[in-house]
Amino acid sequence: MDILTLFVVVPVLTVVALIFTRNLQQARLTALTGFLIQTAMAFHLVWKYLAERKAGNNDIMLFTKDALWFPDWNIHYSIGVDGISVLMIMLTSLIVLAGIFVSWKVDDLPKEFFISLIMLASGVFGFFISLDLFTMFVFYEIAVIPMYLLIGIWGSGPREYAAMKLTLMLMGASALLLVAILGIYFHSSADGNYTFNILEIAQNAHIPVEVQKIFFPLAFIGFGTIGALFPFHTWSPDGHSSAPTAVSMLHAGVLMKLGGYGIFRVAMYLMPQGTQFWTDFFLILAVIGVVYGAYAAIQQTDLKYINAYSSVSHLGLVLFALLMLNKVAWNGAMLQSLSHGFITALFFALIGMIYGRTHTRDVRQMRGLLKIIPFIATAYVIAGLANLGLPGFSGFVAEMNIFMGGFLNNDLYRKILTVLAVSSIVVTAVYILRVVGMMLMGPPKEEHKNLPKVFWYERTAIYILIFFITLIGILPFWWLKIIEPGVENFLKPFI
Amino acid sequence: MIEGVSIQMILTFTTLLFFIGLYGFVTRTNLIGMLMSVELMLNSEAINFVAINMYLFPGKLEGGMFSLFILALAAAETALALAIILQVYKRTGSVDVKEVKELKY
Amino acid sequence: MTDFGYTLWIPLLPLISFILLGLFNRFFKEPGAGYIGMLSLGISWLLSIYTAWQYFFVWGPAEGKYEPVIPFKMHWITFGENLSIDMGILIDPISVMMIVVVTTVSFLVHIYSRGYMHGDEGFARFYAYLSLFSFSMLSLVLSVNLFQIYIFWELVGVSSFLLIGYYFVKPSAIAAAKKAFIVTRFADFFFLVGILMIGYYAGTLDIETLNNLSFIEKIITENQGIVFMGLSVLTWALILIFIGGAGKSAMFPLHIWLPDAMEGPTPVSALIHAATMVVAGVFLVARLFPLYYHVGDGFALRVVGVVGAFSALFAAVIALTQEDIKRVLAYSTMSQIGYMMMALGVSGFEGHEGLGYMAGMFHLFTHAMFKALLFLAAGVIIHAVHSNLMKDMGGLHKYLPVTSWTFLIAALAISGIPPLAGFYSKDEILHAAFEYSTVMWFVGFFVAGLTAFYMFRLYFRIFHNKKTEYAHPPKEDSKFMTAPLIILAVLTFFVGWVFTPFSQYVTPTREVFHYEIHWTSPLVWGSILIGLAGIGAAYFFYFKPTEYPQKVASAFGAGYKWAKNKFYMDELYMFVTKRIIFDKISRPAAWFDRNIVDGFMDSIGNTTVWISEKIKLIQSGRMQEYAIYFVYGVVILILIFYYYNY
Amino acid sequence: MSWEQLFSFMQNEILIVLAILILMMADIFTGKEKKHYIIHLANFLFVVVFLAGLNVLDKEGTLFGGSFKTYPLVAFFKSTLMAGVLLIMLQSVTWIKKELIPHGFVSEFYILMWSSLLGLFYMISSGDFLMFYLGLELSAMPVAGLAAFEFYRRRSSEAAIKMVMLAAVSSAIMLFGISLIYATSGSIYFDQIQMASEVPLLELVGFVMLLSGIAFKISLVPFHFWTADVYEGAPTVISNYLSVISKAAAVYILMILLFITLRRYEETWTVALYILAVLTMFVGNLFALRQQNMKRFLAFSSVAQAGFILLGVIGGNVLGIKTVIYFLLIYIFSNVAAFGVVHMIAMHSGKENIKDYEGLYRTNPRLSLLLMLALFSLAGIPPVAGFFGKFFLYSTAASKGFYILVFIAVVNVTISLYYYLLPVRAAFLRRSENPIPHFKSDIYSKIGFIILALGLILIGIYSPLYEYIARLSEIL
Repeated sequence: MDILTLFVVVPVLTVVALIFTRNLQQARLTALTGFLIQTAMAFHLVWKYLAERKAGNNDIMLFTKDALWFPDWNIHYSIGVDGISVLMIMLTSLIVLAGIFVSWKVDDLPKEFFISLIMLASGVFGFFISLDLFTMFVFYEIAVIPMYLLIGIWGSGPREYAAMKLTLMLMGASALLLVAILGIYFHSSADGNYTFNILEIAQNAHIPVEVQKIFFPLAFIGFGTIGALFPFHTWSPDGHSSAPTAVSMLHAGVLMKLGGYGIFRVAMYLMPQGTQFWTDFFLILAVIGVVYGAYAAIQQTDLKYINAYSSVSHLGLVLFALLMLNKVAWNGAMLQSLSHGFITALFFALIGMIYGRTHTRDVRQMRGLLKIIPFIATAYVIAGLANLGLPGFSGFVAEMNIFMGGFLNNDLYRKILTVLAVSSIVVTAVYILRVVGMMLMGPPKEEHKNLPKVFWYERTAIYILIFFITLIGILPFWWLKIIEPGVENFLKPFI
Repeated sequence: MIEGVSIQMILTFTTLLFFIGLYGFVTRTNLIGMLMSVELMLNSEAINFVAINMYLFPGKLEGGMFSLFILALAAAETALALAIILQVYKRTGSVDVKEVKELKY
Repeated sequence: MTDFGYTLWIPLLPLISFILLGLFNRFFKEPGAGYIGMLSLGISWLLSIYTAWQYFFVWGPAEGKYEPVIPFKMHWITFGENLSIDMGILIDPISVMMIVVVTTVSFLVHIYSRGYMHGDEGFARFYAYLSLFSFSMLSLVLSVNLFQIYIFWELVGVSSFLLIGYYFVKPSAIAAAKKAFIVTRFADFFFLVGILMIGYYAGTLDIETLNNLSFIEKIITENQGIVFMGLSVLTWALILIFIGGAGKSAMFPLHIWLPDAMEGPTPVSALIHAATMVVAGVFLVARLFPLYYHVGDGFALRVVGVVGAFSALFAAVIALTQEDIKRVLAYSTMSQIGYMMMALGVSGFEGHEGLGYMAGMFHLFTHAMFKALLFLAAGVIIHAVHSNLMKDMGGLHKYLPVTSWTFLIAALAISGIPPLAGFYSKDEILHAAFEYSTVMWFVGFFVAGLTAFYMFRLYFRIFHNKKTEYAHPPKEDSKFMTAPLIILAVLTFFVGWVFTPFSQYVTPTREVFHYEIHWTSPLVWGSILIGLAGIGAAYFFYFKPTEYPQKVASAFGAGYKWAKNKFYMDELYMFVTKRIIFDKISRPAAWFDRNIVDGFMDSIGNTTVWISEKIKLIQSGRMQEYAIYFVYGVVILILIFYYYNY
Repeated sequence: MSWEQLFSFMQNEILIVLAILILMMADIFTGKEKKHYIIHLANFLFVVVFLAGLNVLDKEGTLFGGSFKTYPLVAFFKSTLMAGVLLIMLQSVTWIKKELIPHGFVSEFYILMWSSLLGLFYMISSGDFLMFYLGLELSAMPVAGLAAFEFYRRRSSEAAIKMVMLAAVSSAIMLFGISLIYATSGSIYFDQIQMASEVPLLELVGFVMLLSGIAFKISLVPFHFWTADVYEGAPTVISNYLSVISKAAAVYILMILLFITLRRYEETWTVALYILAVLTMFVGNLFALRQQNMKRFLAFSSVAQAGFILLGVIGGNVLGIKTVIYFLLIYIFSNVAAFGVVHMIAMHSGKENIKDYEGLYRTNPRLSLLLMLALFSLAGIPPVAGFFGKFFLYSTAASKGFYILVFIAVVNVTISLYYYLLPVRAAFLRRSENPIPHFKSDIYSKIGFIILALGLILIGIYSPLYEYIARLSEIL
């Protein structure tokens, strides 16, 4: 079996193994084993990818594999990766791994929890390796649905409402996406030999401009909704706040990246003229998302809401960068996807740990946690600093690429929007420091004096995430080297 | 072929019969009355088929055969419907159509 | 040619110390952590001194000009052909001067903290932060790339945040830390936009390229047409960059964080908020001085000068009225930095015209010494008295003799009394200002007087004035604390005339020129006299407890009240942030999101359910109605068919 | 027409009749206490019929001068329907044991159901309107009888009377339409009607009436009103049968009529189907939205599903046929599974409301999982089969350029997802003070459920099945 298919097969096997587990202990060990293998495979993939590129392989996609699935519709199981997907796969493995550590103590239906979590992950993996629109869509939806159960069963607060809202909004968006995919498919070639294969469609470049103008916004909004595009982001605050920790991590960390990734891979690559026609409009939405998300975050009192809005703001930057249509900005978008993945996963992990101890997520109810649980609190400060774009952490390099990319456009319109987007860094500082000041600093509360210290599995999760946040922050050029060929290839239709 | 009666007249008649049946179906309150109305409609079609066969396509048999089958099925239908009406009567104590609206919305 | 490769270790050593102390925080107990910090900074300091000696004396100016050296440089992020973020080390006169300043003060502060922070539970953490700051600050001043400056700019900002909020249990410290970070972050936003503009319009961020005269010429002509409000984009970019610098250097109106930053431990105030980080803005302008001078006929530079002069005056006036000794020093710092900015603003470029620049840099150098000294002395006092307020002090001269004497030296220096350090630099600034415009000179002159007055107000009220009864007799109990005071006092005493003329080392063009103080000039005498006058007035008012201060204060009435309340700047900011940003933007945004955007999404669902509820009556359960609908359906279909076929 | 032809072309029908006869005989010779042996016998017989049916998949030919046609596609479809009936029969064992045996009848159930199936077979194999009409009536009347099977319950009688009366009116209206078509074309054979060239108004009226008659069976809006009432009142097994088997057959014949006989009106019926599809989807979904009773809920869901099916029909060619048949296959599995779970729960606990399902997963995990799979399949969520079926339906509509229709459909999928998640929510997310207690299904149901679960997962992913249908569908 080829190394990419394994990314779908191993989770499925893990799920099968999980079915036979009897208790929490077995379930988590099985899940952990499965994902350790998965993570090892992810690193192996990165390594092989680098080796392949070094050997002079300049294909758009590497390790491609193609099997006819539904000949009648020319649907293939077609897979392949470039640097971007490789990194996304790595991100996913690491976050799920961290998520498994964080959910070490799921007491209710542990087996089912891990099964859903890993199902979700396999959907995400499948999405990242797919080159065929149909397969991609299938995996996308596979990734969305376990979410309902994960939030609904193991969530907190108005979990049923949140789960329902999230599912419906995402499925509604995928409805748009579906129409767009069909639109692309039925215009994909001149001779009636329609195809779902992304590379072939792009090569044919046959979709008429008028058609692109119609279907680009559908695809953009379809993917944009999961990428928290304003005003279709409202599922995310409710969804994140109700979801259990590992799910928030995975969702904000990985699933929301599907949006930007999909826009990059599908909407823009296949419909370049449509992109150019609509980019001005969607830029406004993206910038509104960036600024408005940040401002809305200032007022929140629930930690998860703060981070949900922060995600709206930061993922707005991804969309913003993608719409800038140049290499620097796109590099930034990809880095931001990675960086936000790690940072926000770290955030949600920490929030989960804090919530598990204090049983509240209201920042006004907590004080002086730095004194009581110094490790977690310090990690929270680090996450906060990374989130507000402090150099040395991943957020900074990503944002700087995005801002610079945005500014490198010739027209004033984009420059002004860039400046507006840059202004969000100040607001980000405000809401991050507000939380740090209110919750972590100050004299500790009496009733919180005896909270348990950090456990080893929590510590492991935190270390994994922080390590990668700093790694990206300190060695951006290494990561950019992996990202760049992909970006360049996908930028070709625009040059 | 009946002398002095054109196909139009017959069709007009059967159409009238059909709509009378339909009207009866929606206005009767008695289940058996409704059943009779349905029979009326079916009969109008039976006449229809025979007449069309006779007047328009005299060389063929289909219409006539069709009407025979219609009659047979109408009988079967009536039997079944009556049996069920009987059951309704047993359960509700009446054959009024207003009694059978428990399942709704 | 000398190999400056070892200079890489100057910032790296503190970094190593930070990583050690940060990651393995738990394993380091009190003295160990301190010694690691001291050791790394000590080596850095030696290396810096060695570098300076190598650069200025061994290597020396070639044909009257110092050549820059770039011993190390790498592309960190590449944006385009010439446009990239580089990490590297640029050795040139001002960076060498800066590393000397930074390592010296930092090293002394590391030593001092060993005594000051004695017994604090976060001892290792404190040293970790100090190391982080030293690393960032050193990297900042050694930057080869404008973006590198920005990167370390942010890092010094965050170290400042961490150190101000070091006593994180204290609400006022938290508030001050947040304020410092957010205000500087706000300024950094402009800085970043400025960098982006430079990046786009100049096409490179490399400092050496940017300061190249022919390159400047080229970009000016290239971007001539792009004008906004009568100023070219490059001018705007420089103004934006200066706003960034102003934020960090606490220039009006972005100064409000600095006084509050005094909530941090006093060694921190000495290091960050007096000697090094706050002058980063000055350094930034100096770094890009050729650009500032040439672009747009120096308009941006004029802005720098005016803002500097105003801030100097503004802060001096406030300093007159403050009661908290650290706040007096903070306002004094702000005032002195304003001075430096003014010096840069009035400076020319070639040869002797570069006097202002040279003077500004010199003042930065000397100011670092005496202001650090003042703060460290203040630290001793606070340590001894356990209070920041002057009303709790008085007559400390006999309890804290070393402190008293060193404080006096520093006070004299800042007042511009020869032959102490401050005199030379201040005099040169006034000289340059006079050549530029009389108004500027007068502001500087007046501020010099005010400075002398408030410094000696401070000195007299702390060490003389009334005899206060102390619960515990104050004493200087740690050698670690007094030793740095003495060293700094010595430095304060000597650096002035040792390094005069400073134009041998630092000039805008890196070409040395000779400058001498004209002892006969009325300007020199004027500045000495105004200093003495200030000291005299302070003696008159404060040497003994008198009624005069009260009377004068009431005579100024509203003016005094305004100055005492810092001209209500804090309240204004509070109004803007709380009333406008929080209440008028953020809250509506959050409300809008929950109710309008989300409400709309919810209402889609609710409407569907509502419709579903409304149409349920159709399914009435009456089969006759069903038949009627059936017929309707047939009729409508027939109509549709009819319409489409006929 | 030789005997061999008769036996091979009509093998399914003849075997069913034989099976019916055998069952009748057996019923006579079994005593009242041994009635449950009939169950085994019936299941055995039907399995035999089903397996034998697989043997004649490749036969092609006509009987009775074109009245009866068989070809691989229809043979396959018959097997599909038989598979569906078999699955329903497996589920019905519990019901028969619990409700029918005490009242002394067993074989009647099988006989009536098979007769109805026989009617459907004749209907889909028909080559003329007479055979079509006979098949239709033969399929409808036994079901009305079945609906009244729980004669001791008032609702069962109500369902039956509604069904029989409305079916009678509908077939009367349809018949009137057929007579008009006969009047204008002079033939009742599908092939010959197709030849006629001009389009008189009368024929259009006739056609609409015909269409509405079939629409009644498929339960398209506004001809669907009987659906929910009958499904709710009738025994669950019968609702199940009505919702899948009889609906699927009606869809099949609708396609044959539209694509072959009424090809001339393609533009017109496209518009009509467009409108019907939109109405059906919306009305079905909006009504399903607030249902509390699971059976009624599934009834409206199956109304909505009919709307989706029209998306494929509107494709109007080979593409339409293959996607629709593929979807029908999946739909049979999904709906039979959903009804099966509802049925099983109703049998063991007497509870039918969504609220009663709260906490179901914790007591009956496997049943809940099957319910979830079935509902997700109905909603069209991968990797369950329903997604593939629906996706191809959309593609078919999109291939004709009906993007807006596809859009409306996917919006409706979102609405439908909401209500499909309600039972899932009850079963998985909620906990209850007194959940439905754990119970064990009998062996027949278990086999049925396992087949259903496997089918739901595999039919979609296993593409050769689709390719097989596609190959068979090249009949146009």
